[in-house]
Amino acid sequence: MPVNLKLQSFEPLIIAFCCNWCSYAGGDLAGTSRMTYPANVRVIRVPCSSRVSSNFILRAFQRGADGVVVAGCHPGDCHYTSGNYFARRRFLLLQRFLEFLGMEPERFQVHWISASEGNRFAAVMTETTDKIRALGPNRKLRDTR
Amino acid sequence: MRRIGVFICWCGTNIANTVNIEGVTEAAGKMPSVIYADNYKYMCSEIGQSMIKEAIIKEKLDRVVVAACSPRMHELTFFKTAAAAGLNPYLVEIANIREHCSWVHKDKQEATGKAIALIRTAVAKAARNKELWATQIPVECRALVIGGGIGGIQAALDIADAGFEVDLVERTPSIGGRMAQLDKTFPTLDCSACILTPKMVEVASHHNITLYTFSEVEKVDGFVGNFEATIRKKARSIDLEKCTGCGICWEKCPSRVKSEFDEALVMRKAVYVPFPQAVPNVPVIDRASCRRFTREKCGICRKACPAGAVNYDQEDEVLQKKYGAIVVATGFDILDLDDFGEFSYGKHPDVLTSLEFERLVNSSGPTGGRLLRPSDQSPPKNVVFIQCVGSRDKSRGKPYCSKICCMYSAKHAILLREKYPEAQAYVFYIDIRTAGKDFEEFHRRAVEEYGALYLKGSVGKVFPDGDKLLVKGVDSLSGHAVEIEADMVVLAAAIKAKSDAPQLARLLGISTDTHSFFTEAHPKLRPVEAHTAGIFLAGACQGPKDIPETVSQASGAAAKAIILLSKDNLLSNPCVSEVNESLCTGCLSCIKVCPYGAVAEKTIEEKIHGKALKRRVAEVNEALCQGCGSCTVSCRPGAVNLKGFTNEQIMAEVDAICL
Amino acid sequence: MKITTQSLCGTMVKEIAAISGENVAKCYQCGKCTAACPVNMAMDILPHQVLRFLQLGLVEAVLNCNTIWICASCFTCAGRCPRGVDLPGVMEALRAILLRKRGFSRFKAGDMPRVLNKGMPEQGIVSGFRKYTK
Amino acid sequence: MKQLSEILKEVAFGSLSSGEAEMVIGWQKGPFWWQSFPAFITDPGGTGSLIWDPFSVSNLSKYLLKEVPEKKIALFLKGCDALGFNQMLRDGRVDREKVLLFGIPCDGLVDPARVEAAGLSKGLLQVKKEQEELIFYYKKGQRKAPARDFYYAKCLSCRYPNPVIYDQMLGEAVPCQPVERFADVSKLETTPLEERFSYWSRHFSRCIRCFACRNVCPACSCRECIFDLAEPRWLGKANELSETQFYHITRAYHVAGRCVDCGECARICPVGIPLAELNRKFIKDINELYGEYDAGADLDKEAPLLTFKTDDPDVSSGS
Repeated sequence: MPVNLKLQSFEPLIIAFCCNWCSYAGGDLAGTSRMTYPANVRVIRVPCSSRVSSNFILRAFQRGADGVVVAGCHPGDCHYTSGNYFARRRFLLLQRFLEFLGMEPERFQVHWISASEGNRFAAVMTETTDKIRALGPNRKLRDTR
Repeated sequence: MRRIGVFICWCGTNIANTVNIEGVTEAAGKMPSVIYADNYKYMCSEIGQSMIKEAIIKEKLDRVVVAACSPRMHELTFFKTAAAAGLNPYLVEIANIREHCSWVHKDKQEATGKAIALIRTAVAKAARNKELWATQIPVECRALVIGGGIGGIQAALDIADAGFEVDLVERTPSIGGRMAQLDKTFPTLDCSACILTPKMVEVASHHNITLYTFSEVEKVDGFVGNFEATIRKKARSIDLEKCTGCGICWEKCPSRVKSEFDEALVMRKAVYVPFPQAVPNVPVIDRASCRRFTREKCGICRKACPAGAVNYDQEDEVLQKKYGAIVVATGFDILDLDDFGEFSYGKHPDVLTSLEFERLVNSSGPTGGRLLRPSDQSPPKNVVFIQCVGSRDKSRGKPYCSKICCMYSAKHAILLREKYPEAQAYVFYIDIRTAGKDFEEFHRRAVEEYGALYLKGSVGKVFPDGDKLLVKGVDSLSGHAVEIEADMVVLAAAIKAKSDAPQLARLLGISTDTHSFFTEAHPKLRPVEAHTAGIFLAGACQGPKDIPETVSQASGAAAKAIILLSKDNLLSNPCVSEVNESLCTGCLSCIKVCPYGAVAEKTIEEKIHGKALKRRVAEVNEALCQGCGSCTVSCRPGAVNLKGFTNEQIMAEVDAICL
Repeated sequence: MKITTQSLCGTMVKEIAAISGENVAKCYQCGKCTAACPVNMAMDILPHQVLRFLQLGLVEAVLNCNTIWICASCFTCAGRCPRGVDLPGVMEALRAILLRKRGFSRFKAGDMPRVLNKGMPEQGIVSGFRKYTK
Repeated sequence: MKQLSEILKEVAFGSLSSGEAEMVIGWQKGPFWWQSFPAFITDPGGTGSLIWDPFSVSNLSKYLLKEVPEKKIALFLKGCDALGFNQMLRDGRVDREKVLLFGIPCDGLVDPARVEAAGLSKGLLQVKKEQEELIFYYKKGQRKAPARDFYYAKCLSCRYPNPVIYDQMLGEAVPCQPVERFADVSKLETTPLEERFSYWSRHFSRCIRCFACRNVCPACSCRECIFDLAEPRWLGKANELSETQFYHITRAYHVAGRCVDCGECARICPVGIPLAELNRKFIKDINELYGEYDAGADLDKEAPLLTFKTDDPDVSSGS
């Protein structure tokens, strides 16, 4: 099979860690509003963006995710007051570090999506899928066995 | 090997139209540990729930996965279903195949594939779910109200009327607070004392309220339902029981100091009641200015007291009491005007703050209610009121609006005219804000009926000019700079938080904003609760407020406290953090990131090489933990784990979702 | 500009209030009158400013402006005023003071042919005289 | 340096014989010129074997974790060791009351590899430092060379040559003349993404997962490392690049905001992975994003990952 054909048929796997109070609810709203976004996105529900450990993100890449999104409440709106402020520091550093190791920065994204932003949820997921589809499959931190 | 049952909901056509239910059921049946998979049109219906219950019993299911709508929708429903069949509810997992799948995807094949992945993920997590039990925390059925102004009074009365014991702690010798200093209240112009005093008396006589005046809260430990407070009852030097409030002591007292209650406009004695309607109507000896204490001379009041109530040897009393709920109603201060030299405040006796003006028009005030200029005791003819002195001022004052000044300035303009029909009020304003019931009408009355001249603009300088004050300002509406020869200038100084609010916040474990006002748990939906469970806020300690707002917030805070106190036990959210002590290194990073102060340090003893050794570890207070999980990520060895969202569970989800 | 009790409640101020029957303090300077005025482009002081000047007791400034003469008494301002201020009545009072008290005439009978428009109804001519002359 | 070596013996003897300490941890010479091993001495008579020479590179404070914490231990700290000690103190891993610290000012230590690379190692018996020079002793004769030419890279960029914590300082403070420490990180940051990835893959694929980098690190002081846990099993045992990547990313991430930049990880690595560059990437980013922070030295500041500001820079969303 020619290489470009293979690329065309590539569908990325995107794992989204969503905080229960804002972003997961935003995803619910995208659903109740019948918006559409690619089925490539699969959501794992966590209480807060500050519950997302770098271990989970690395593990997702290892197990075949082509992109990972962490979504939380907008800074200042955290259900737990300050969780996303800590998350913001943790993930900014992680993102820059992964890029330092040669990972495309698009593959690990952080977004703030409120419970009322169903449209934003759908838009973020669509854009992310498009971007990562264009990047092609991730092999960089992936378990090649 | 687990025995997991998977129940797939069609949600009518909502799921079934885009997800191949049969295909998904078949795939689910083959997932690891799944021994039963079925589907139904409406899983949340009576029949659907019975299906689950029967299967739990018949198939001896030990975990249940329901693939249906969002867990935010029906998680509780299915928790109850499982519990009814004898299964711990926390063994149930929901796969969201509606909002996150069938409703957002069009292609049936794709949606079906994703639904299977989501169910596989839920199954993987469920396999690692553990039984969790909400713990019962007993509630101490007593409330502590800090602050005896109108907010604290209202909260205390409401809680007491609901049948709970309340301790009301007030720092000054009498309750009443700011409202007791006021003359009339807007927009009805009823007399402040007339509506406040009956409430003060009610507090004093209420069988459920214990009043601690001249007292301060020194320490608060514990958590929701179980606070333990240390209260210092400062030595009053007057026996509360013996004193009859006859007043002979302060008549005879030779020491005079400026009266705090009268905003230092007059002098009071060293033994004093702050104002005639004080509750309790028992004086205190201000030891800082009493000759007995400063020079070890005098003793006149003791000799004079017919009841023998004066006791110079009285000592501070420290109480330890337990409370289930705390209402904080500590009120506000007004901005120090040292930085606003252009108004000549402090340099000319006829330049006053609004609070001082309030005392001057008050019939129990220093002039007996006859508004007279402090400089020469003459009635003022032209009075200039300047609003936003320090409010909405980012550079020298506070950036926020103090909210009450527009209204009380209108009130002052009216009161001025009522006292002296020939007098003229001038009000410099930036904007007029009269959002409140009957507020705009009140303000218009001041303008139209009482002839107050409102000038949109600021005052640049107030020049003392003979026995007058020359006010230089602008009327930006006409574009004219204006000059007014005034007899009196009244400054609407900004409201600010109590200067020791940050200390109280630390003591209580609640947060303050950048201006030291206490922060509510949610600005819209939880406006009377502090971030710390069991602590509620009332009045201007949370932000500038008028009396009606303070009273409503106080009643709101009281209602929240009553809800809490009316429970014998509190059920805690079982999805809280726990510490694996054997893994805990004791670095205590978790304490730093916890927004609730729910993690603490503790020392444990361990046997190492046959020796008992002490070591510090972290400990989670389950009553305080809200389950955000920030601590789990700060913990490098993974010693802190969040029940319901453990590292193992989320890892299993990641592994399964990526398959 | 010095503001005093006298300037605020001078005889002229009282007179204007007496003639117009209007309390200018009712105006809160929203500017609706000016915004609604069909001839505001020709005025040197805008209608809401007329009221503001009166609130401040600046009667002379108002008596010397062209606004009171440009005003067509169309009553749009009064119809739309949220405070129910009868601004045309105030304008009329100002004109009346000038015309009656000070013998001022906006124009004389001799000016008529110059300004007369062929299509102008007779009623207009008459009311123009009534409005602008002694 | 000879003089300092003598002082060191004296204070060790003194603290053991006075009972001030029950054990002294110091350095002892091994059979070869480049070997200076940690020594654990409980008998005052044994203190004569203690040395301080250009190879006394091991950070002795990490050994405190292995010893019974009830014992009062005296140990010697260089500038870099002191920072690490402070970090362990902050992590609650050592009891300040139970240790007696002798500070040693140190302007740099000798990397045996550089001696070898300079062709000076053949027949070498002993290396001594005198003033700014190294003296290489052979069977026949000796040679001299400027000491700084042989220092570890980490010593050349050292910013804290004098201990920031001690009970007693031995010797005079030495001047600090660090070279720019972020040069390599900055250079890597500007290389193309794919080149960077292959650079690190080349290094990581040589990793034998001996965990020496972790074991030597004063910020890696967990009682049980997550990589050693059976459940959850974060790290597999297979020789698989993604597992190695997981290890190195996580190791560096765990010391982010805590790494004292002592460079021990890179020094100890048997296959020469430039591990310090990983740590320094975090240090550089933290300094840029959240303000300068020196773990182990800035004791009054909160660790950058354990605090926040509401106006912190946002995480770029990749768009």
